[in-house]
Amino acid sequence: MTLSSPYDFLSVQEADFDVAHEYAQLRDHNSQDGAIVFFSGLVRDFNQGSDVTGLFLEHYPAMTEKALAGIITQAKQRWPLSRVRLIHRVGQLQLAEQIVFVGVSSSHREAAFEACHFIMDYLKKQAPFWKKETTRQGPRWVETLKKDEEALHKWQQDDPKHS
Amino acid sequence: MTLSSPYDFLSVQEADFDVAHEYAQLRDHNSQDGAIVFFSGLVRDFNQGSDVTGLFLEHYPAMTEKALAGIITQAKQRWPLSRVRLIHRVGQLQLAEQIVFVGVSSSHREAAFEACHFIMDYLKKQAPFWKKETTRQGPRWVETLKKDEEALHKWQQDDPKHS
Amino acid sequence: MINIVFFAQLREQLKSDGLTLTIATPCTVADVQQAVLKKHPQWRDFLANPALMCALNQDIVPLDAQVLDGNEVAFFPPVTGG
Amino acid sequence: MINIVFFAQLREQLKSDGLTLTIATPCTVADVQQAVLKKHPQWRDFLANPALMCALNQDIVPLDAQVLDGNEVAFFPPVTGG
Repeated sequence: MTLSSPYDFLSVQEADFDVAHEYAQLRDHNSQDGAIVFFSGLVRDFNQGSDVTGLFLEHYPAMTEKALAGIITQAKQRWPLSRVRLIHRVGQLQLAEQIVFVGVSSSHREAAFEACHFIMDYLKKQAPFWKKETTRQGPRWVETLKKDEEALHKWQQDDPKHS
Repeated sequence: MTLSSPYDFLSVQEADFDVAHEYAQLRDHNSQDGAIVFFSGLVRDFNQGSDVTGLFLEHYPAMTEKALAGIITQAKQRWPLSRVRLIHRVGQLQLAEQIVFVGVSSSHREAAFEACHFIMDYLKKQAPFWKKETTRQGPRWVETLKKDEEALHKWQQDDPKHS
Repeated sequence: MINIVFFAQLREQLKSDGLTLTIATPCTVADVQQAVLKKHPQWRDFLANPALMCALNQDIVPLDAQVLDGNEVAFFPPVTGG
Repeated sequence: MINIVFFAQLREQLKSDGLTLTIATPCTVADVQQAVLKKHPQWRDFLANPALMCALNQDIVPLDAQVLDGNEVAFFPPVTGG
């Protein structure tokens, strides 16, 4: 699956990303959009009761970009988005490093907020990434959270196609 | 009214702002937060049926910062936010210029998304700014939108204090 | 003495950014509005508009909010920032 | 021939990142799972876990999805990216 618009961007990479560059790509030569929303996810030092010192991100290479492109396509079918940029890192990350970026632009504030939130909620439940944390108690695979499941149900209830 | 945390920031200014700087201020020396969400509002070239060429932003100087600080305080009472940064420009703006920035950091993704969205919805209805657009048909005050009113009702229904 | 201020369209429609009035206090924001209209009856079409918002000492309030001597009362159209 | 792949905890638990199996097709993802367990019965505690997710040709599917010869079937724990 590929992205349908040249203004959209998707990358799964080991390298860090630059939020200022991503913001410029969403904004430049784009006088029709009044709203940009982005989310940035970082490695934090405390998760599920352990002191985290770093993170290894495993993924399913053949599937990752396909899954993310599918989520972007769903968001664009549901909201009027001009541009979507999504970057997810893999490999070894240190404390406080950036993990994921999702940025969207739209002519409408509500659409931009909802679509960015939707993409993150779906990514959390449907994109094949797994976090293994290094903690002071040793390495540990991150467990899935029930609230992430609930976050997805919210969008399914809101969607006229599912109600 | 003043901000209660040294990590929060509020400014009403004529000068432009730098999103990369704001992002760094939300992120630096902050390894407990896993989520940063921001909103950026821009002057767009088409609004309510006219071709917009620029914008003048009037405000009520004695009230503006007080109103915005009150909205930030409400958001921090409602969600676990570590840092909130809010900048709103006033005066003459050109097409595609930045108008407003709201950035929040939290240990939780849902809190960061909801609080950023809440702050923008309240700002749109309760902060004393008025937009006068320059259009090809002449200058024109922007009309308030019914959907902005509805956006506010949503938060009041969601809040246990109002239900 | 009450300091009264107007903004945006209302300021342009009234061709005034405000005035001061000496009236008996405590009174309400609605009383202040009526006192302004008594002095400037030609402002009625604009200042009696129920869509206007009011602020008392820089907080948004309803028309029945209590005004004390020395307070600032603002009238303005619905806000459109952001 | 079906290409079967494992990820994350499951890969570590099975000490295997995958295998290929020749089985009669069309069949279901559940049939593939059973064929793997027949060959590696010591994997049952981990591979028969109902919390696992399955993907067929890189799309998440339920256990009753139809598998054709040449397909790739993946088993993995609930995802935790983002």
